[in-house]
Amino acid sequence: MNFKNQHPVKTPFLVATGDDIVETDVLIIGGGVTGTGIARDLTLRGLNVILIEKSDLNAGASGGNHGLLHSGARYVCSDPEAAVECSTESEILKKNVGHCIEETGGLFVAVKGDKENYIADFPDMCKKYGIPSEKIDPKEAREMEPSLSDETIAVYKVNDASINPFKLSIENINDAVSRGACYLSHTRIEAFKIENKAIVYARVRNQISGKTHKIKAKTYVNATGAWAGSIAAMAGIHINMVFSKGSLLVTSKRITKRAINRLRKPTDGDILVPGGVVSILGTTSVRIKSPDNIYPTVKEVDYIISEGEKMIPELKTCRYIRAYAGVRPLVSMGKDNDRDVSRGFTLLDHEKDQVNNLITITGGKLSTYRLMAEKTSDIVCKKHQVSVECRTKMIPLPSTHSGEWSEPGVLVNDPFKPDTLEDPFLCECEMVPASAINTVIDSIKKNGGKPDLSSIALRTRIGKGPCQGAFCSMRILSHLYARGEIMDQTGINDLKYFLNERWKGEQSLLWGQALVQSSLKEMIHCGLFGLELVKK
Amino acid sequence: MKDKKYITCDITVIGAGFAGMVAAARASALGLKTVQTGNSSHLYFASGLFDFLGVYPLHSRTVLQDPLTGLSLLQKEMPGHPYSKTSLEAILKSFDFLTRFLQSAGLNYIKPEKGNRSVLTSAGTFKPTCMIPETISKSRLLKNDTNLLLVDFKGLKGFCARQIADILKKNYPNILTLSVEVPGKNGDLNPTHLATLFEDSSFLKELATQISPFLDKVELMGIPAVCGVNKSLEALTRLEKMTGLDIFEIPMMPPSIPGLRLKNAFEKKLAKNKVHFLSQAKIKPPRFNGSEFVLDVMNQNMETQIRSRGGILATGRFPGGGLHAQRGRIQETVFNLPVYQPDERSLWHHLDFFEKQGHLINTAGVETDSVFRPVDTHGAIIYENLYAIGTILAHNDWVRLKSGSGVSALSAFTAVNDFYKKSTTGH
Amino acid sequence: MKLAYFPGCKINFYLKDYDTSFKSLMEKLGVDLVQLPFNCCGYPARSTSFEVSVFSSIRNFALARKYDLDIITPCKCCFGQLKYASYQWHENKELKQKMDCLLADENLFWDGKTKIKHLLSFLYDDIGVLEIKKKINHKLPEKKIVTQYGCHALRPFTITGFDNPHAPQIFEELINITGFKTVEWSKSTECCGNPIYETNKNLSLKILNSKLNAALESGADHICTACTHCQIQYTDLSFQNECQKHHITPVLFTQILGAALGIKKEKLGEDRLPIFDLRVS
Amino acid sequence: MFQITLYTSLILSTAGLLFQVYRFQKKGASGVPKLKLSLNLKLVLFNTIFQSKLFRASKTRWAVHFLVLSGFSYLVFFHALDELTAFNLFQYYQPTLDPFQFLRNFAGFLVLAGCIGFLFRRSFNTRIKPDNKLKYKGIFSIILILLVIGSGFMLETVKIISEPAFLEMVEDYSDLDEGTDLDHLKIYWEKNYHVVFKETLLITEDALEQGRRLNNDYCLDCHSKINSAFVSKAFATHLGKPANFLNHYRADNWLYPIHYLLSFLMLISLPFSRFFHMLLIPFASAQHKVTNKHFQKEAVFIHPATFAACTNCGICSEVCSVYPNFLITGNKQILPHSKIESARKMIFTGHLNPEALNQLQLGNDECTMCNNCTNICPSGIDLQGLWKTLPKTLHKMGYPDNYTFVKDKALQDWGNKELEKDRAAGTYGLTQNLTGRVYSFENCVQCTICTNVCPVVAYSGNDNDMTPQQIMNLLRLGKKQTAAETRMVWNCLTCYLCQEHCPSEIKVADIIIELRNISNQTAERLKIMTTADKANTL
Repeated sequence: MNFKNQHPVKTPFLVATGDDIVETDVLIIGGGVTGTGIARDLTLRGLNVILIEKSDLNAGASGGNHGLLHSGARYVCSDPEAAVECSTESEILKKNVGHCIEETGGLFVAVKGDKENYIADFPDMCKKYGIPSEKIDPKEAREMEPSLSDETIAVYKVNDASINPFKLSIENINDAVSRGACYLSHTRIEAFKIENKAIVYARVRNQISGKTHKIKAKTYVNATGAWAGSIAAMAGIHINMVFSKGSLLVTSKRITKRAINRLRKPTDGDILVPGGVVSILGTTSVRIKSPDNIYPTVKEVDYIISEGEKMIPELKTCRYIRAYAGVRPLVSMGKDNDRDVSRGFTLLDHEKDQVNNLITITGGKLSTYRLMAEKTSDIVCKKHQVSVECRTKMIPLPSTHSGEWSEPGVLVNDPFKPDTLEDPFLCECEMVPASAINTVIDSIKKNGGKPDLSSIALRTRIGKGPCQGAFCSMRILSHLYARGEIMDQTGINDLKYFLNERWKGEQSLLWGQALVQSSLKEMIHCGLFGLELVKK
Repeated sequence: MKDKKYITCDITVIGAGFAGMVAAARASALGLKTVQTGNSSHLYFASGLFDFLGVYPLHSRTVLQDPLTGLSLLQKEMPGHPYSKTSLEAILKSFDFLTRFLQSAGLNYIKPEKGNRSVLTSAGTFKPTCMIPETISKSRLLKNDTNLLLVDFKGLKGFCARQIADILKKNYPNILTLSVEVPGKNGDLNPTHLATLFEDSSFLKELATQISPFLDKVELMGIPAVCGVNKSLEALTRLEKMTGLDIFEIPMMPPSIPGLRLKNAFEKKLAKNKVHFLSQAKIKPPRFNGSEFVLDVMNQNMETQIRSRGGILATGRFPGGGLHAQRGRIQETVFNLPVYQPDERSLWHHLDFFEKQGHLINTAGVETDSVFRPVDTHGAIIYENLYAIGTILAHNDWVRLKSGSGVSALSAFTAVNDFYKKSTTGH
Repeated sequence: MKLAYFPGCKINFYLKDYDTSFKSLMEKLGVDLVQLPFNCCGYPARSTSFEVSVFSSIRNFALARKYDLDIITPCKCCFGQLKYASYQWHENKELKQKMDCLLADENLFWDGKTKIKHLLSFLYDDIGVLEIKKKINHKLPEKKIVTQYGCHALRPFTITGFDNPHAPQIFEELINITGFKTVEWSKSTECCGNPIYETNKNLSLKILNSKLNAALESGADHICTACTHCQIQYTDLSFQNECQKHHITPVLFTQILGAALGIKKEKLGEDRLPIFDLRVS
Repeated sequence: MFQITLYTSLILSTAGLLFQVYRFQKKGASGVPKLKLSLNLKLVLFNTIFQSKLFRASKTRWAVHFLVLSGFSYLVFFHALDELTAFNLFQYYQPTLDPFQFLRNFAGFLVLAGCIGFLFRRSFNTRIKPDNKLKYKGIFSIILILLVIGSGFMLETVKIISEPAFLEMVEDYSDLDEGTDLDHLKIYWEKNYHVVFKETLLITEDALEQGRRLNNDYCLDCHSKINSAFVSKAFATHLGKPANFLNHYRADNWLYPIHYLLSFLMLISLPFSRFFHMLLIPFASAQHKVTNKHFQKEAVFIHPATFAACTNCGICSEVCSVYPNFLITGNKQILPHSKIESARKMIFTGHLNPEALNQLQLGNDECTMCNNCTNICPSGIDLQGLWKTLPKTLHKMGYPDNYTFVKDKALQDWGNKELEKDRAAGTYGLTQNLTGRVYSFENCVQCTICTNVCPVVAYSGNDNDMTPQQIMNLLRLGKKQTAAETRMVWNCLTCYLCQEHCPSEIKVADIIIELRNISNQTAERLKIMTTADKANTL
């Protein structure tokens, strides 16, 4: 493949061995959209940055959301402040990270039985907060989106868009790395060394090699989202975190052209966002105790579908590919209903908590990730006495090819004729060719990561199609072995881990054709290969 | 008015998977006039290995060295399991029949021996099984210190010699690997196309010359299971002669060539035995008029009506379409028979894909009496001459127990025999 | 028995022998063939327009219906297409309505009652192998022969209902009664390559070659066809070298059976195998 | 005067013929390898004299042709060229003697009847509704024949009634002077030969008897009974009053040059009008038809002169195998009689409107080479040979077939947003719409069995790009146009192995065929778009 826009990627300046102390300006903890956004923001301002992530990019809420770039209309009634933030941010993002965004437009749809006064207030509220909306005749709306229910009673058009959070993080970190940042995946904070109201260094451990080393930074940014509380606790600070699980379903095809919101007070199962060739239906809000090991349950799935089908009847019968869940990290203000807690972000400078060089950023929304990064970086710069203005507002985020494969059906946008002959598709569902896998492998290795099924899956569409890894997992594993990327028996466990991760996303919605597909998967991987018998 | 066609026969086999094929084979061998419907392509998913019982109890997560020890325990603990309905003798008889039938169709299988065999798979794991094609049989020669050469083919996705070697390195340190480029084929190489090449003598010669420089000290060779389609053993023997080595095949993921060989063997032999095969035919819900089944076949362009005294349901599970799962319930698709199943969907699957007990949904299916006639919840026979065989049977998580082919062969054999006995004694 | 003869477009220009021998064979078997002003079966138009292809077929059916005749064709392609069209006509109401209107413009109508038979299925189902066997008075020499089934008759089975699409038998049974011996080969149900002869000759040739190789491996002397297109493919001048290279001669089923039934050689067409003249009785 | 016009028209006609021959030769030599085709003498003979092929094709047409041809041949031979033929053959020959007088009238009558038959038939539509342009094609020649014959009959009529002519003849061939004898003769001629005299003559039995005697003496040698000139006589007896007027102005004298000038006009127009087919049909029939073997050797040469023999009769289109295609698509260029017209224009004038060329290419692509048109063509033209050679010519001119077009077209042009937008539109009529409905392909379980059984994938090597199940995936990913453009879609043998094997029973082959429809139709739309641009710039 001939790739355009190839960026020279610098080799990381850090070679982490033994107990060496590595020094840097800022250590960012957490590789979600906020963390990678801060990394890019700070490197643009000329600071040295290391970003560590305990697993890999977008492992938390950044990877477990709709991918909806809110116009703000959803929050006009419940949280006007957030609404305005969303509105201005989405305009900036559309300008600067256009390649991660599809400007789908959005509809707010009310069906029979929805509260009349909410519908009546909606246009005025939008006007009041400067969020563009336009009333549309339900008939006309059904022509625009034929799958809308025939019980639709009111429709408003807004400027929603869909955003690919994976591509966003990959591109942000790629850009940061090209400006001298260092990204360490699978690296977990073990402890902070605190002296004189400040963190001296952080001891971190590489999850794969098991080695530890120390990172000494002037400032530490805790951008770990749902895990912000536990990181802060390491520095002896208590943050009262509340975790709210949201589950989402992915359909096998794109049902609507636009993002569809239910025109009512935000609650469960009322958004359907198109993402490439699929649509994503969500969400729920369930209070949970820990942000680890979350997955959608059968009950949640059924509930989301029963809510969603009121707006779009097709959701009852269509095929679902997978379900996933994300955790909204909310800083508790003592309210009972999670939906009432502000979706605005929380930025804490822990100077007040006697730790001068730790900042925590959590909460917020995907739509406002840039603003969160900007505000956080502002504090960091103030601490460093750097007086450079934030530049992410102006400088567009470059698009690199290793980020491209996170989008569905990329290959087929390019003239593929001359290439496909000698470049077999390793993932047939999403048509990811061997050359793309190789590109991604190289990119992972350059960032010091280990190319395995999960890390490749994070950066490409493999395993995300209807077969959910049944065929591509084995093909890519063989490919990795053939290239010598794996040289021991860890491949089997890697395969099992990958399949299990995929499984968590499908087990709650296996019926009809999806069950056929998963049965086939079990026949191959358990029936023939007997993977369930392989012990770690 | 569509063309209307009437067929009268002794027995109709609904389904052309492994169980359906065995049933049709048995029925035609007994001289019954047989009609078969279904889609034989599902045999592409068959590994070509005939399992008996590989793992029991499931939570032990260990391979049974001898299936008989597992069997006696299973028969005691799981009275609903198909194996518990019959004796060991019947199982062995059905395997014996199968071997002979396939032999007559030109496909050689090695008869069961005491204890399970373990067959190397393309994932680098060993699969416990009972009967294997002769082309795979030499994997038994693999000992811990064997100098084994593994060959893979560039472009054959999902099979990598290095992968198997790396995974087995600990126990089998002397594995060498070789990657062969197939002349004229760059890019994707599909198993069937490669397998067809193996029947070409010039290709074999070319392959042998490519391999020969690497054969120093090599004692045994493993190749992916793509060695020929119709004359696999012949091709393998020719290659063995050319290289002077013992060679065995390594089964890989579907589309599986050993499965294709089974499909071809069954189809050809059954056609010769005058089994009337209606490919991909859809059946309307059948009627039973007291003495015979009336099956209206929707054959798109013509309406065929089959009248048969007996019916054999071998439609398989979800992939075969025998069972269909709606969001909350599992149904049997042809006769709408009662399906034994977990109470609600949240019990269908575990959160862990590799859960040691297996997923509960895999025990769902049709419950039967001792000759595999479906019964209702009270244990009463639903139709006198209707049998359900193969993977559709309840209480048999065949994927985890590694009991698929055994149960299929046994149930098919038993059901047809029972029908035959009844129809000849005039019962 | 009276049947409407649907020769198909190619037979007259490309394969006159097939036409001649088919007619003689039918005469011998006591079948009256009626020639109607049929048009193209519609198969070539499958590539460009679904509607055109179906209409072409339906128009032929309507013509045959006018004379209350069933159709017989020696071409597998035409057979498949006519079957396919009748299926679509039955299934697709909108299509049926449109076809009816178009037919009405020409004072034609079709009620779906016309049946379409291929030469082989007609011999096998309507006349019967035993019946034909009785009439055979010239046993042919025991030459080894492989059969070329022809895709469009065989598949999709649910539409054509011709024979078991994976392991067909009727062709073999019909040949074996003549004295010729059929041998098994792996490619009897595979395509001959003719459909892409015009657009991708290279690939068409490769496919033909692979078939000939397989036939050679099976030890056959001849390839037998019962389809205009398949025979054209094997006898095509630019491909003929390939057949000669493999020492395999393509023969028409009608000529074989005709010779076995004792039809005079002049009535079997100009291009015959010499073995037909050396009948072993 | 007569001589001058005769020779002028002869020269003009010959020059015209020579010009046509030159034109054919020039067009014929345009680099096509010539193939020796032996002469088909039998066909020439039968088809020229008896019009055997026309007889087979259409009895009514044959009848009118035969009437005109036989009558006219007689007239040319024994009437126009009587000085060369009749006078030499028959010593007693006189145009006014029977049987010549009768035969002339009879022949003229045949031609008249034939011509009226022509016009009559044309006013009714045949099965192939010809465009009005075709309806009036060659009408000039028919009118001209009618005029020539009509003027001939008129000439004869005015001669019959002419008093001055009678008097001249009396002067030349008798010794009668003014007087009773002459009056008797006049009475006899008025009664029996229908001459119209200015003065009124008293008719008595005796006078008639006298006249009859005189007639026997002087006239009977040269003038048979006028009854045999049945057409002219009918005119003459029903002429009434204008007769005197015509006699006064000597209509017989001035109608004569009109008659021969019209005849000369026919002669001149011979190489340029419909009359020419009389010469070209023997030429076209003379050539043996191209056979299958010639095609396979790729050595085909159709002499351009043979296309000119086409008379646009449309009989070929009536038997055309792909006539139903025309009924649905409406592209007239599917039909052979339209195709040959366009091909003729293209070859002889060298330029044809791009849109017309495009239509011609598209129409010709539908031809199934059934040879029906060649078989039936009354002119004996090797139509099939022409259809077979046409694509090459068109390709050279920049009008490739759809397959080549798709293969050579850059993807960017193909993925034209306009097209992507209205991909549902622009298909001819109904489809199964398998590619537009997700449920027809979403059940794919990615098992690749379809790919594994596909002979195209097996043997194509580098000739193919996507595999069947990748096409299904392209559709699922919403890339219908891209899928339609893959080589797989065009290489597909439509052998249905994939569909028969699919465990999910997806209609793989039907989907691929539908994609090929889309591809074909997109190609056609693209071609029409680009040719419309070309036409505008011209």
